[in-house]
Amino acid sequence: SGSSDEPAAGNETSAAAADVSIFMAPKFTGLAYFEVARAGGERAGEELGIDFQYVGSDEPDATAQVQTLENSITQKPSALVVSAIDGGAVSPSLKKAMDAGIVVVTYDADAEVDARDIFVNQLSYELAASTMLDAALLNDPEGGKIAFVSASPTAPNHTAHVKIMKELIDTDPAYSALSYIDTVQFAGDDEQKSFDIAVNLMQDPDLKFIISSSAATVPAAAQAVVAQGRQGEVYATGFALPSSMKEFVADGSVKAFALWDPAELGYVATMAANQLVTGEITSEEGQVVKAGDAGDFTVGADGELLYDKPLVFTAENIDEYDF
Amino acid sequence: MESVAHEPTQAGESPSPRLEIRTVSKRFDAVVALRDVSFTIAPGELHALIGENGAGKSTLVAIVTGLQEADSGAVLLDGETVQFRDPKQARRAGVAAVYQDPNLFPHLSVAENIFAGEHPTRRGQVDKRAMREQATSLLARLGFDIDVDQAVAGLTVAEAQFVEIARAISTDLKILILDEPTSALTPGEAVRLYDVVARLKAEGTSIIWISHRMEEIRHLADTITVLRDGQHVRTASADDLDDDAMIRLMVGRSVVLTPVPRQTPLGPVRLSVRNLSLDGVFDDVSFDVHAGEIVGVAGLVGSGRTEIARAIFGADPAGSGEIVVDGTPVRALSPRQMARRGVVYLPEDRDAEGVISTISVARNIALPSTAALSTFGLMHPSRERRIAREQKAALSIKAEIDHPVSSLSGGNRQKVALARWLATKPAVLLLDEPTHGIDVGTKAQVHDIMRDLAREQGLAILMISSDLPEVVAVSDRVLVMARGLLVADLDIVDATQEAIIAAATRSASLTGDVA
Amino acid sequence: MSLVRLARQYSWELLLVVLILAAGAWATTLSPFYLEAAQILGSAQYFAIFGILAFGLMTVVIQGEIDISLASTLAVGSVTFAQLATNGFPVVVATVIVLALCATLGAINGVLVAYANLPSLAVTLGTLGAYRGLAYIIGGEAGFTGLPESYTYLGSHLLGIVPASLLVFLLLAAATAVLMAATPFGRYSYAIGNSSPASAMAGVPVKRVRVGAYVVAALTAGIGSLLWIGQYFSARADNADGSILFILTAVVLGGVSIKGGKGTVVGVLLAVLLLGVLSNGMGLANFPGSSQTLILGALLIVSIGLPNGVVRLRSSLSRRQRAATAARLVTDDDARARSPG
Amino acid sequence: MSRTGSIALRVRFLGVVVFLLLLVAAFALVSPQFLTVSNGRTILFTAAILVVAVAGQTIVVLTGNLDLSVGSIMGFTAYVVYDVSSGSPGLQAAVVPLALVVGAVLGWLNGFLVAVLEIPSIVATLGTLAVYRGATAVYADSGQVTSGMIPGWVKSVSTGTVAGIPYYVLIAAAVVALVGWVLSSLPWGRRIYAYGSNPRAARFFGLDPTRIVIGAYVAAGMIAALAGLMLGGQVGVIGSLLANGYEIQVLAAAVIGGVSIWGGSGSVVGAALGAVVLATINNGLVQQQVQEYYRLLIQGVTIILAVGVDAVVQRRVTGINRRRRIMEVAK
Ligand SMILES: Nc1ncnc2c1ncn2[C@@H]1O[C@H](COP(=O)(O)OP(=O)(O)OP(=O)(O)O)[C@@H](O)[C@H]1O
Ligand SMILES: Nc1ncnc2c1ncn2[C@@H]1O[C@H](COP(=O)(O)OP(=O)(O)OP(=O)(O)O)[C@@H](O)[C@H]1O
Ligand SMILES: [Mg+2]
Ligand SMILES: [Mg+2]
Repeated sequence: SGSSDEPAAGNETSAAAADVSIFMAPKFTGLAYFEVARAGGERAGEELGIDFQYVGSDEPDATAQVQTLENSITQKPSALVVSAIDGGAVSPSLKKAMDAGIVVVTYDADAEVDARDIFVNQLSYELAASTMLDAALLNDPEGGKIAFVSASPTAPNHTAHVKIMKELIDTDPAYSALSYIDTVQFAGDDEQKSFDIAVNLMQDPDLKFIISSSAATVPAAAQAVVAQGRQGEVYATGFALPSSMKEFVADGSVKAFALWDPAELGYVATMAANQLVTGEITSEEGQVVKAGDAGDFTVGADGELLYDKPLVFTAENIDEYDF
Repeated sequence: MESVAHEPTQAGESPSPRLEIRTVSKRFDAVVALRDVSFTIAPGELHALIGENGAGKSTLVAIVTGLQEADSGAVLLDGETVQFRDPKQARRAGVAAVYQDPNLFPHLSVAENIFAGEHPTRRGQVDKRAMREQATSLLARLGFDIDVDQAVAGLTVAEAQFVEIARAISTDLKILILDEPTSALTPGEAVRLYDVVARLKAEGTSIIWISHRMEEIRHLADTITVLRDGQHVRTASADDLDDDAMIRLMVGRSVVLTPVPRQTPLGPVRLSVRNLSLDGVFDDVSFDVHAGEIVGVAGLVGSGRTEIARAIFGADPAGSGEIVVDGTPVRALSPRQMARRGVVYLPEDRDAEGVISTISVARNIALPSTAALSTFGLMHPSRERRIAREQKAALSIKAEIDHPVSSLSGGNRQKVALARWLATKPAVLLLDEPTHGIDVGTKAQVHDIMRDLAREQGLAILMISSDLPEVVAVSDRVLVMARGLLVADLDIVDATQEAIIAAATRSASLTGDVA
Repeated sequence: MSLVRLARQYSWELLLVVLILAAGAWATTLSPFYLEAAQILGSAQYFAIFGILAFGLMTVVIQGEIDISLASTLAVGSVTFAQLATNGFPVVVATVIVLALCATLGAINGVLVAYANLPSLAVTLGTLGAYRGLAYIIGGEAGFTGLPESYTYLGSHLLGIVPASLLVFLLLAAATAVLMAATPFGRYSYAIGNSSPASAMAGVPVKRVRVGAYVVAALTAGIGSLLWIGQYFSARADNADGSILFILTAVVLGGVSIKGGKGTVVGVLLAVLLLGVLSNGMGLANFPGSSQTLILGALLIVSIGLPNGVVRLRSSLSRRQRAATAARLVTDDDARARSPG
Repeated sequence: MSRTGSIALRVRFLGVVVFLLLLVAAFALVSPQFLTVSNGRTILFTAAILVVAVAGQTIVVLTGNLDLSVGSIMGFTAYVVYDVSSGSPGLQAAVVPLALVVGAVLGWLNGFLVAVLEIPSIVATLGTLAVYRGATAVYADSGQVTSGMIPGWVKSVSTGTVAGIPYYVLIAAAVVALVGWVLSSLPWGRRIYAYGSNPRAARFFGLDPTRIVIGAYVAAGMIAALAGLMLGGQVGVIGSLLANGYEIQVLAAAVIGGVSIWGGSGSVVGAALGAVVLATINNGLVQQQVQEYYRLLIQGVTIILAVGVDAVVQRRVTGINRRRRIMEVAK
């Protein structure tokens, strides 16, 4: 992308690791998922001996994130690692950062393509969709009717996931046992709303699965299943932190759900940012990011780096994870 | 703190006073409300407390009942110093007051208003039955039969006043203080209150009675104390003071309401009201007011006088009927439109509706003229202030025009309320109790202003007043209303106080025929 | 003498100036990046939109009412503007349509409050949701990005180092100041805020003026939405969701009485600056978001509560003192009251 | 001998009931499974926590004030109490008293700001909304309380039923009954109504405004804390944003339930029905598979309709009142 020749300008001063500073900005602070990713970023920072800062507002609001970014740009860090709460709204600020010679890496949720150097994508939308459907079938191989719950109509990844899941069910014979309710409900990453929506959805006697890409929604929906005494009849699944789901897996009300390792995602994103800063790589297709024990990753088209390590959690493996 | 001493009391002179006010002083910033006031009240005595507006009467009530604290001095009840924390504590000690402004809870029932703060309880719960029964019997004692379960919001001012009185007499009393209790009552209702007071007196309760009504004081009082500018002027037996003496003591000069015969003939009809009706409020009211004429409207409180004025002014939805101003029929849609046609109204409740108390005198005076004072959407502050200064001079308002109206005395606030309308050069003035709660000195001034407006400037004035001497002294003609009907139209030569009362009450007993 | 009175009349504004200076000094010590004109101006533009809405909300609050639906109105404006842009409307036409639409939404609030006599908090609680829903219906789920340059001019243009949005903000501050201080609308607004029945009795067109305030407020939201598009190059139905709390904070901190009748544009302007300086400084020092929330909340409480607290404390102290020495001092007090002064 | 005051209240209250019935009828027409016992239970179940929260809010609103910090109190209490108690079985048994203490303290601070420092309640609780939320986040330090940290008995209460009725519904009913009884039958409750009806008159009656207002906020804080515990137990995972923005729902329920924003009138049962109305709308729309943003629209319009009906009823009542008076005099 546009800034491929710019890191050179910023690089002259960043020969020593101590001069490198990387700011990580989640969508907003206080959400467990991002805190786990932060831990990964911090680990990378320590390994590299660089300055790592975690910045953000506790308001789930695009304007708040823009102010965070603007304040960050003023401090001229070497790189920004950002999960965009609103890809459109934060892109002007990210472009401004790139113009100022700051490396921009997005993770978890992308901004516009020309507003960042690299997007570390946890999971391609296709893989995310099929992983969630697979997890659903692990809960009950006989299939059944699905209700989708997203965070908001404006969350691009959630919207894409749902769209692809619908397509897969419609076209892929592997998922022919599944059907879905066309209307998507929105719970705004809010536990209480998720719970209420799940309870109301369960009034449909044919409902088998509640699937959500929101890590706040899945445990609340699982709790709703328990509250309604519908264990074994309805399953809440999708993406969630294992720590929030252990109970349900233990009592069998959820048999499988998915995620990736957010800590490692944060780690990889921070590593990629550092290597862009030091000039080891550019954002060109084919470049390889060496992310320590997480492995090597190749930059794809449009600066997209696919992390693509889905984890499916079941009773067998859930105790191996501590996030 | 509280006194528990009980001694046998008898009406008349008693060596040991029931209540003693001893060198009480109270100051509000620069204003000295009370200065070294001392006097005593004997058991079973009706003690009238009089003085001009702002003399400090209500402040004294507030201090005695624990609403405010004196800066210095002491209050002694049965010989012991008392300093009540709040009115509730005062009531427990046998001192209760009906304050000047009504203080009730509009959403709550009559019964609850009487007992709020001191509900009868049974096993910790409010005993609603007992409350209802006691409330009913208290009101019955006052000769009032209203449903104690209804919300106070629906009551008339007079009814509300009786609820307050019922509340005050709901405990065994040593002293009952009534601060202008009859200002909102009709003569008939006032008489009922006189009876109650007489009965309480006979039971040994001392009464402090505050009023601006001379005839009432002459009729009731055993002893009279006069305050002036926060200072005690004199305490004397009622027999020793005649009206003139009282007024002289209050204002330092003698003021009498005397009619001023008109010199000029009446002009053409400026306001003509035909068959005005509002369902359930007033019915088929017709009258004319000429240029240069002051028409008094008398009647019992609640007879619909204020409602008619408000309907003409467009403040309340009008019913059916016709209003003609200077020959042009108009529909009273809103105060704004009526004001534009030259009909203006000075409301009964001056502080709630007559002025905007937190903004300055100048802006208050200019408010109805705002549109005229602006060009291309911008105000002209200099013209605004000029108008204010003109009116201040014309009505001799004692205040800086930049000060908020809230810092003015009652009489001056009333003048500001009037000044705003005069600045718009109106044709018809509707005045609702224009001198309510105003002291005699200012009252006479207001009367002079009214005469001047009518006779010199040709305004048509409709004056609603419950003060019969005033009605008789100021009006050229008197309309009498009773329960929504116009029952008499008396020329001033026939309009004696007796004739007016007769008209107002006679028709009240004939209501069956009409309804 | 008149200086003292002026100082007393504008004591709140003076306090805010002092607070701003203090906050600026604090920000300077917090971060080496703070004290730089371009930085300060650049960060200020992100308060411009909410500042503008604060002026609008102020006109409503001075009349003793409230409008918590403003942020939703802004969202309707931004998605409509973007929708029109996508459909190739000329920017001028689109601007007029957006402002007209926002004014209509404001008028609906105003009519419900003024003519139907409904409590404004409840009405705008309703339209807060209803207008947000409308924004989704107009803007669709995903929203808009990549808007043509002509549409983003107002929010993104720089005049030297001064962002155009900041100029719009100052311009609107001046316009609102004139509106409130020197027009019949302003005179009427303060009167209504003090007492609407008394204003009606004085021939003030209360209902129309009320509706006017809601329209003015909604227009500021409309202008805010035009700036929004320029600043964020995108429009979504959830734009500015939840920001009404911040806007209300600015209005209240600016010395506008929530009960109506009191408040100045200068006060609100200063409050916006204060909030801007504080969050800019804390942001540059990478304070965690939750601490910032905590500090701004505490600032609101302390600045509004402290003056009352001091008065309460002083009066209770003096009362206690008086009570303790009452008996002995009766005569002394009298002497003092008598002495000329 | 008509009793206009109580009639007014009853009519207002009936307004909510009628509205709820209309709503139910409308949904029942379009959806066969709406009008079932199990769905009715579901609606009550999803309403339960809001019912509890709005019961507390009602007390404050009756005094003519507001508590915007209700969601923050819920979140703070749920997070802190469950987090603190997670280690110790003794504390786990005592989460309710613990929460009540926390709620009382937070509510007291609100009351102190409003009654003693005389900050308008909307401003004061706007401030504490931020402060309590910020404090939760600072305390949580990016962590979360997971299902395993919540006492088992709480979880079983949150899911349990007796005779087919969820415990939560019973708790909500008990809270409403208790608050309703306190407000209508205890002197303290009557003082709340009196104060809210005319705060200026209160001191003439020896009612101490400070104590009344602080008392109302303390009670509301304690009830909010209980609602927070219930919510935490229900959703199982508690982050620092739990119940963020809940104040809007609570206010909406109170307004729909006919509690006058300006104080002095309204009932806790009405407010609870307001919460049920909201739950019914959510339930019906989710089942009808109506898109989320129509829900915003419909809820908004409902609120306006509710206050509209309220205003009309009230005007009617005062109209009748006035005429009756005149007629009585004429008789
Ligand atoms: N709370 C207050 N703050 C400031 N000044 C006050 C206050 N209360 C009374 N005053 C002033 O104290 C003086 C005495 O007022 P007070 O109400 O006792 O008079 P009053 O004799 O009852 O008059 P009126 O006949 O009008 O009722 C007046 O100058 C009044 O303006
Ligand atoms: N609430 C108040 N705060 C401060 N000053 C007040 C207040 N009320 C009245 N005053 C002042 O107290 C003074 C005395 O009031 P008072 O009622 O005695 O006036 P007045 O000259 O008798 O007027 P009028 O006879 O026309 O009513 C006035 O100067 C008035 O401005
Ligand atoms: Mg006087
Ligand atoms: Mg008085």
